Amino acid sequence: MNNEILLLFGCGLLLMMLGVYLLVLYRNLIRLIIGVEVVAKGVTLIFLAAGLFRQDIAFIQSLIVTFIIVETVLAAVMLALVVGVHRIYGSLDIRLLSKLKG
Amino acid sequence: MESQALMVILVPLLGSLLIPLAGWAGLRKATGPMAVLLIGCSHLLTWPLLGPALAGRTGESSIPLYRWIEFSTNIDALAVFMAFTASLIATLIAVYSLGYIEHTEHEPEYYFIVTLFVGAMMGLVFSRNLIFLYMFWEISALACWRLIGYFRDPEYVWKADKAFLITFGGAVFMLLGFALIFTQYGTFDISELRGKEIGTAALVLVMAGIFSKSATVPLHTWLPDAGVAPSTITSLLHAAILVKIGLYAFARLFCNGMVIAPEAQTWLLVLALLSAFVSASAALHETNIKRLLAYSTVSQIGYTFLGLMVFTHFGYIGALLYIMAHGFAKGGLFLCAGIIEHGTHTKDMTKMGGLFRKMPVTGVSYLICALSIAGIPPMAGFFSKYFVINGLVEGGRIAIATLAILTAVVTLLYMLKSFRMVFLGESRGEAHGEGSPVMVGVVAVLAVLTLASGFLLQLPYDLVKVADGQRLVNIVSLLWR
Amino acid sequence: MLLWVLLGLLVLLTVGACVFRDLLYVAVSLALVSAVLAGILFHYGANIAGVFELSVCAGLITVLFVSTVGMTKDSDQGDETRMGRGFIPLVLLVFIGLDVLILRWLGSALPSIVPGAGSGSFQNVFWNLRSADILGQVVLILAGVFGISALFRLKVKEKKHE
Amino acid sequence: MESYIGWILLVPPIAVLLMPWASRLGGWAANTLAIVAAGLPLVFTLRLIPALGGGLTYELFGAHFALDSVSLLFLVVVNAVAFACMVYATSYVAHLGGRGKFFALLLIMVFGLNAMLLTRDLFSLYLFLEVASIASYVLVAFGLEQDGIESAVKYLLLSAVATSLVLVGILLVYMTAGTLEFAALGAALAGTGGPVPGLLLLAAALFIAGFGLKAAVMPFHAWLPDAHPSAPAPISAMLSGVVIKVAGIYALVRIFFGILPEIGEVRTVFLILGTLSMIAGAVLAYFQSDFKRMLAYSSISQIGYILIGLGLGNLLGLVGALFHVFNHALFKSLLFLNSGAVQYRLGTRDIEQMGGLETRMPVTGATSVFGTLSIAGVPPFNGFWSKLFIIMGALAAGQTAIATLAILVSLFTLGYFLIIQRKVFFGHLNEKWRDIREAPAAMSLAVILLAAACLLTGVFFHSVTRGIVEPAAVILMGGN
Repeated sequence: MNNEILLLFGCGLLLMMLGVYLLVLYRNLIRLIIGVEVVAKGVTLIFLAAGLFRQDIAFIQSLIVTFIIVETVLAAVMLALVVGVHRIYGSLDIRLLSKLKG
Repeated sequence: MESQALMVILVPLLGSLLIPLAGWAGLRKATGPMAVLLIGCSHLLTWPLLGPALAGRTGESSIPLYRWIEFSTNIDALAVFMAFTASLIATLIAVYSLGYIEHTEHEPEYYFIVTLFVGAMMGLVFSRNLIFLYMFWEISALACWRLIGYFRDPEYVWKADKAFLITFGGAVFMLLGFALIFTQYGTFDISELRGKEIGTAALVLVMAGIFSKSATVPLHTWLPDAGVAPSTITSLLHAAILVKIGLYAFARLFCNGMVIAPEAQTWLLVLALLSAFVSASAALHETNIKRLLAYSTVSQIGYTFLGLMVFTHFGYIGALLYIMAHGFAKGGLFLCAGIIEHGTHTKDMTKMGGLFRKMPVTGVSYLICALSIAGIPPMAGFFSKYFVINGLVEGGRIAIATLAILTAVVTLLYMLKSFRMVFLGESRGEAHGEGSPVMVGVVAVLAVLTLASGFLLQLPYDLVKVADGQRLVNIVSLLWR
Repeated sequence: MLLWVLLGLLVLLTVGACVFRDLLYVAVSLALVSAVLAGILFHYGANIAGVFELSVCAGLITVLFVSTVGMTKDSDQGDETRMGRGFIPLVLLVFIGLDVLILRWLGSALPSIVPGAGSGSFQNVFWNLRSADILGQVVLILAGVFGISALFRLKVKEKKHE
Repeated sequence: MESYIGWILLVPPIAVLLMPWASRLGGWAANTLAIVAAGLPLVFTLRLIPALGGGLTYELFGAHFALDSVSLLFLVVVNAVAFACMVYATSYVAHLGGRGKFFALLLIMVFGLNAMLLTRDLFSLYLFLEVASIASYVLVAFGLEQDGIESAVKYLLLSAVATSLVLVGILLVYMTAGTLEFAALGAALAGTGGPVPGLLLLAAALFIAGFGLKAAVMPFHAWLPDAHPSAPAPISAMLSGVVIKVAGIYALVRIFFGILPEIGEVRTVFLILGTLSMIAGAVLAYFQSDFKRMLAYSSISQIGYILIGLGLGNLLGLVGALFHVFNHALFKSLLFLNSGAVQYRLGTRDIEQMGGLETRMPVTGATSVFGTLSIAGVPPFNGFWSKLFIIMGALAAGQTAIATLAILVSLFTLGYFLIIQRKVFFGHLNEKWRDIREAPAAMSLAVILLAAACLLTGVFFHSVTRGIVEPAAVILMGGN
């Protein structure tokens, strides 16, 4: 059982790293948002691992549900912002966004 | 006695807040008289303190606020002497302002800050807690920032910022010094610090604050630059309040409080002498009348410091008398400069000359004040200078005393030079007659005070003598006796 | 065994979301990641969380993504990456290595499983123990609604305020 | 009395629900509703001060909330600044459009911050942080202008990563202790004695990174100088004055002084990060020519002071830090609102183009002097006292170098704020702005309120420190 938890935890961490890497790698705003989503998937896995470790699935389920709602609202707001950027620039390339360079 | 002193502080400090309100309420004209009234009240309130002070009575009061911060006052002969002199000169200057500042743009602001300034000075004089000493110190700095930049020219504002930054910078280091003193002795109360020896680091930090405020070489550069302010303000800065704060703080902290190590004392004396001499030489080469007077102030401040730093009876008495004599005389000189500037629209002495015929009262007043600064009997300046040099000899500092006399000679030179360039010789520029009666009257009063304080020296001398008696005759001065 | 398959699939699909050129494919593979995640949640008996993951993340968010991609289709994609996709396998290997290191440390740091008191049924936890979260969720959704409507409102004409 | 806690929480969301209806009635209705909804929590908070005692608890729909001195201090800050910003916004929002939506989002933000302060559960803390953050992302972009949206995206992306780190930290704490409630956590984690478990050290690192980013501490500060200036002025004021404190400092304080057992290294980290932020923020601010950007960098510098105070580990440092939280909220929001008034009238933020504005905008000019002197730590304004306590705390802790640096930075702070004064307000009027008028009445009222608060907390600092700051600091010391 402990190994399974470690595996879930590790997989979650891996997803988080990949998500952050996506944020660093890409210049397209939608892809950056995908990166944030991937990070969120990783965090969900870690949630599950923590719940299993404490053997309290009911409790952790409740947290996961809340987290999913947060994630959704965040994604919606992010996408609305992306549409705003697109309205102004006609492009999603962050190189045009002077503040996001680097 | 305590509540009296509190009133002296609070009347100008809180009263000043009414002035901008009056300005907004459309009573622009009333702001000047209001300021005169408030400052005058503050001065009158110091009169009843004179009696008890002469009798050698002291008073203390304290309102604890938070932990070691308390609003505590200390009323003794030194404090009363300073408050009396400063508020007297400030009142005269405020009256003069009525004629001088009339047609400028930000009149209510001017009177507000001047009154606040006087309030800060009174607060500083009576404070017994180092934190409140620092607080009033900074209020005076910010007042001086707004006043130096009063005419709003970009260059003036830059000079105001410079003055603020230098004095604020010195003061925050002084605050750090106070904090170090606190970590050593666990108190901010000046009277509890009496006789305690101050560490080197703390001494350097505190002296940085004092020297920056009192414009001592090498932290003096802001003072000549501050000449861009209205003449009333330069007069206020030089004669009544600002540069005197450093002197007062030194007298309060070290002559009446903490003990300085003998080696440090030698360094301080050398610095003060250097300041007196270098700036006297600088004044000799100056042709801008206000800058000349400013360098002269730096020089006289150095002189006063000499008297304080030698820690002898004559030195201390001389220094306090010097504060008063210099206040009257330099106040008069700057106000004369104000009248001259009004009349000739220039500060450049090479463009003046022959003004004596057009401005006889101003000319005579200028001469009296200049001679007092130069130390010519029977003006008050002579006696104070004599006492300081006597004090130096008393402390065994013969070499420094000799150089101080040399400085006095240089002072006489540049003072006479300035008088000759402005008032004698041929007229070189257009010039109207005297200034307005109020302005000339104030100048004349200051000249009379300069003369009177020489003839009637006994009166201030008695008070100063009491102050010297209350001073802690500390280890250094014992060493040198 | 099933867990290994599911986790492997999860990582594979995530890497897919990293490498696909077409944004639609990316959105779809993200949806599949969510679906697999939901499967894992089901596997451990977290049914309700699984349903949410499946419906909201795999469903709603994907719809949002696809519609955004559609709305911004005309934008030029240009050169998207900073250093090329070729590095991704390498980076993946590095990450896995790092991960293994962390896990080994974690394995030693983690005490063995402590049987928790258990909080009873999901309904009990969600509605009774964590009712503060429900308040939070309600306001959060309000924030989302007002936020999106604010971002999509018509911009007022520039005025001078002098 | 306890029911006030419930009202503080519920009034803003109820107003949010009513807002669409009110804004259909007209601008005046929306304004009134917004001001009432922001004012009531302030009134309730102030009423709670004398009744607080050892702390209050309240159950709202079965959810537990609690109030202690620490929460109360921050509640006062949040609601006071929010009220001033709301008053200001009633006239500022006119040129942005979407009045009702703006008020609704601002109220949601206030709700999120208040709930963060009142909740006693780590995960709820995160959730309410997210609520406040989502509202703030949208509000930063509310002008729908290029730099606003850009900064919002940057802010959002970095924040999302930060909150993910925080979440992992929370889960690690949960794995160790098996609970998320503060009281139970404190009991579960405190009794261990021996060395701190590795999991908790990792969690501590994640919290510092995550909340440090929210507080814009130096290595994690990149988003702040973009997001704060680009936002509409009342939002800049809220973000710089309040949000970075509650979302960053309050969370750090709660976690490291209340829940996690004593981890000595954290103090050192606070001191290092604090000193770094204090110096670098001030140096960077010096070279800005954008009014609001300068203020934003100065926020980083002031957050550094707060962190130093927290890291010193003596009561004096904590009093200084918490008092500085209070003071910085007042004067920084004041300065941001001033810059907003200038931008509102002039349409530019470039200080090189301004000059002599105090003659045309006397209220803005005068209040900005108050703000400048407060932030530089010139007595008798409030900033002086908190900096004094921090410096005295540093000396008491033997950190003479840090005390000296703090003094130097305050000199530097005065330096760059004098630049603002010189180029914007003091000096001769730039002819270009001959016909500029003072900002509208509501905006002037808000800045006058804040400026008066700055002066009064400076003059009566002892009442504030004794009344609400020191009790909070004592709780934090006891929580160690």
